[in-house]
Amino acid sequence: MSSIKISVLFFGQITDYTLVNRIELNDFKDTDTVLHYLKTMFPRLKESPYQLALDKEIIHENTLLTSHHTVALLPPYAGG
Amino acid sequence: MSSIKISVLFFGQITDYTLVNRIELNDFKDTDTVLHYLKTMFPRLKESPYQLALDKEIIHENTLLTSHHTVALLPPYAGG
Amino acid sequence: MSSDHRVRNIFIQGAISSGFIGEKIADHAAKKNIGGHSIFLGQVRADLKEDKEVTGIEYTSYEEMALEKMHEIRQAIFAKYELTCMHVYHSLGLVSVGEISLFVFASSVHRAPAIEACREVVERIKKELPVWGKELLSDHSHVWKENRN
Amino acid sequence: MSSDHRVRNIFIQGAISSGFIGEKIADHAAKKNIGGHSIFLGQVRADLKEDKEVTGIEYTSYEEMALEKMHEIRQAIFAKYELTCMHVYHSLGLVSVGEISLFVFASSVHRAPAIEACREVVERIKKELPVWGKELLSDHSHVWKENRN
Repeated sequence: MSSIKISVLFFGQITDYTLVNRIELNDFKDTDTVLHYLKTMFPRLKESPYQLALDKEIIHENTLLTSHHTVALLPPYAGG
Repeated sequence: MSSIKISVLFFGQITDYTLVNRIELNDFKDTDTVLHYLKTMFPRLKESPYQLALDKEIIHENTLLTSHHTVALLPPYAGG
Repeated sequence: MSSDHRVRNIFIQGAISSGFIGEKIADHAAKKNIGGHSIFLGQVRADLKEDKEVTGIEYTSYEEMALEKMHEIRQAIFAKYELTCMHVYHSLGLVSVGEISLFVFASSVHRAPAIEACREVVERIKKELPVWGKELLSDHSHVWKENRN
Repeated sequence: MSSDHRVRNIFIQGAISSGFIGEKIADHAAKKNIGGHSIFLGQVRADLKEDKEVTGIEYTSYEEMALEKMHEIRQAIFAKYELTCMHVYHSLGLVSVGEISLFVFASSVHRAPAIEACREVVERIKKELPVWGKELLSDHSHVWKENRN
């Protein structure tokens, strides 16, 4: 079985503690597994409000990942 | 009894047939008398929509005149 | 300052230039409590009237009455909306097609008052100011502008 | 032309200058069927946050997603309102207090569609575009901007 390679993007206040805008991850089968890992790595994520986007579309449920997927953690928007 | 001298101002489409913007009148006691005279002088006034202002205030009823009053005939506004 | 009791002139001879509008916007950079500006611009259209094209509008007004009325509108708007400032300019004389004849500019801390006040002022100006527009046609005849609601 | 299917860039590095806004207004003089323009400008305020004054906002975005979303908003607005054209510009990077970070510009034959579309686009931009603002404070700390409804 070939490895699943995805990118994770961080924005806004989340970058205050991730300190990076982007990480690459291997072999995570779905978004819940990614989130579980991220919360271990960045405990402050547990108290942060955010939405999840998969390839620029907001998702509300656990979703299976394939290679080249991009997962983004989007804190509340503040444009304008 | 001293003479009552008033000014009458014309605006917009009304000036198409009055050809002047302003006339001075003597010895008209009230606005109805002025209008009656103007309609004789400018028959097209009878078919024109307008409001009457006395010293810059719109009036809806016959009003007594005193010297230095300014009567204005205001066709529908078209600013902007 | 902006909501004072002075009757201000709003009339500008001829068209309102985009440079003038840009300058008025720049003037507000020093007002550091403003969060939103709402601007309305009225532009002269090349409408067809009696099969002839409008080439420009010649604006006239009963100026004294218009300025008093505008002052009254201004006082009412400042009483109703929490504005930082508001500016109104209207052309007199000839404004050609494509040029701007009305410029309403409202500013507030948060966006809603500026947006609502700007819109209300535009509606009131069109309904309540004694201003007339002679639409000049391509064959040198004219018709008189009528405002839609 | 204006309602085409191309995804357009809306992002400008740094503040949106009043000169740029004036030029965009001037560009519309050639569109002789336009009767009204409605413009909204968002300006950076010197708010107090944790007793310190905001000196500027550093904007970031998930640009690709924001441009797709903006395209979707644009299509919806053109379907809903009879507009002649619409232009949107949003800053990225640093915008200092008193400078402009958002410029929405809608035009139509009669005034109502431009005014309503402009307002709706501003609301949708603030709610739906993935854009963030880091409010830089006078002591070099920062807080993150939160939009009011």
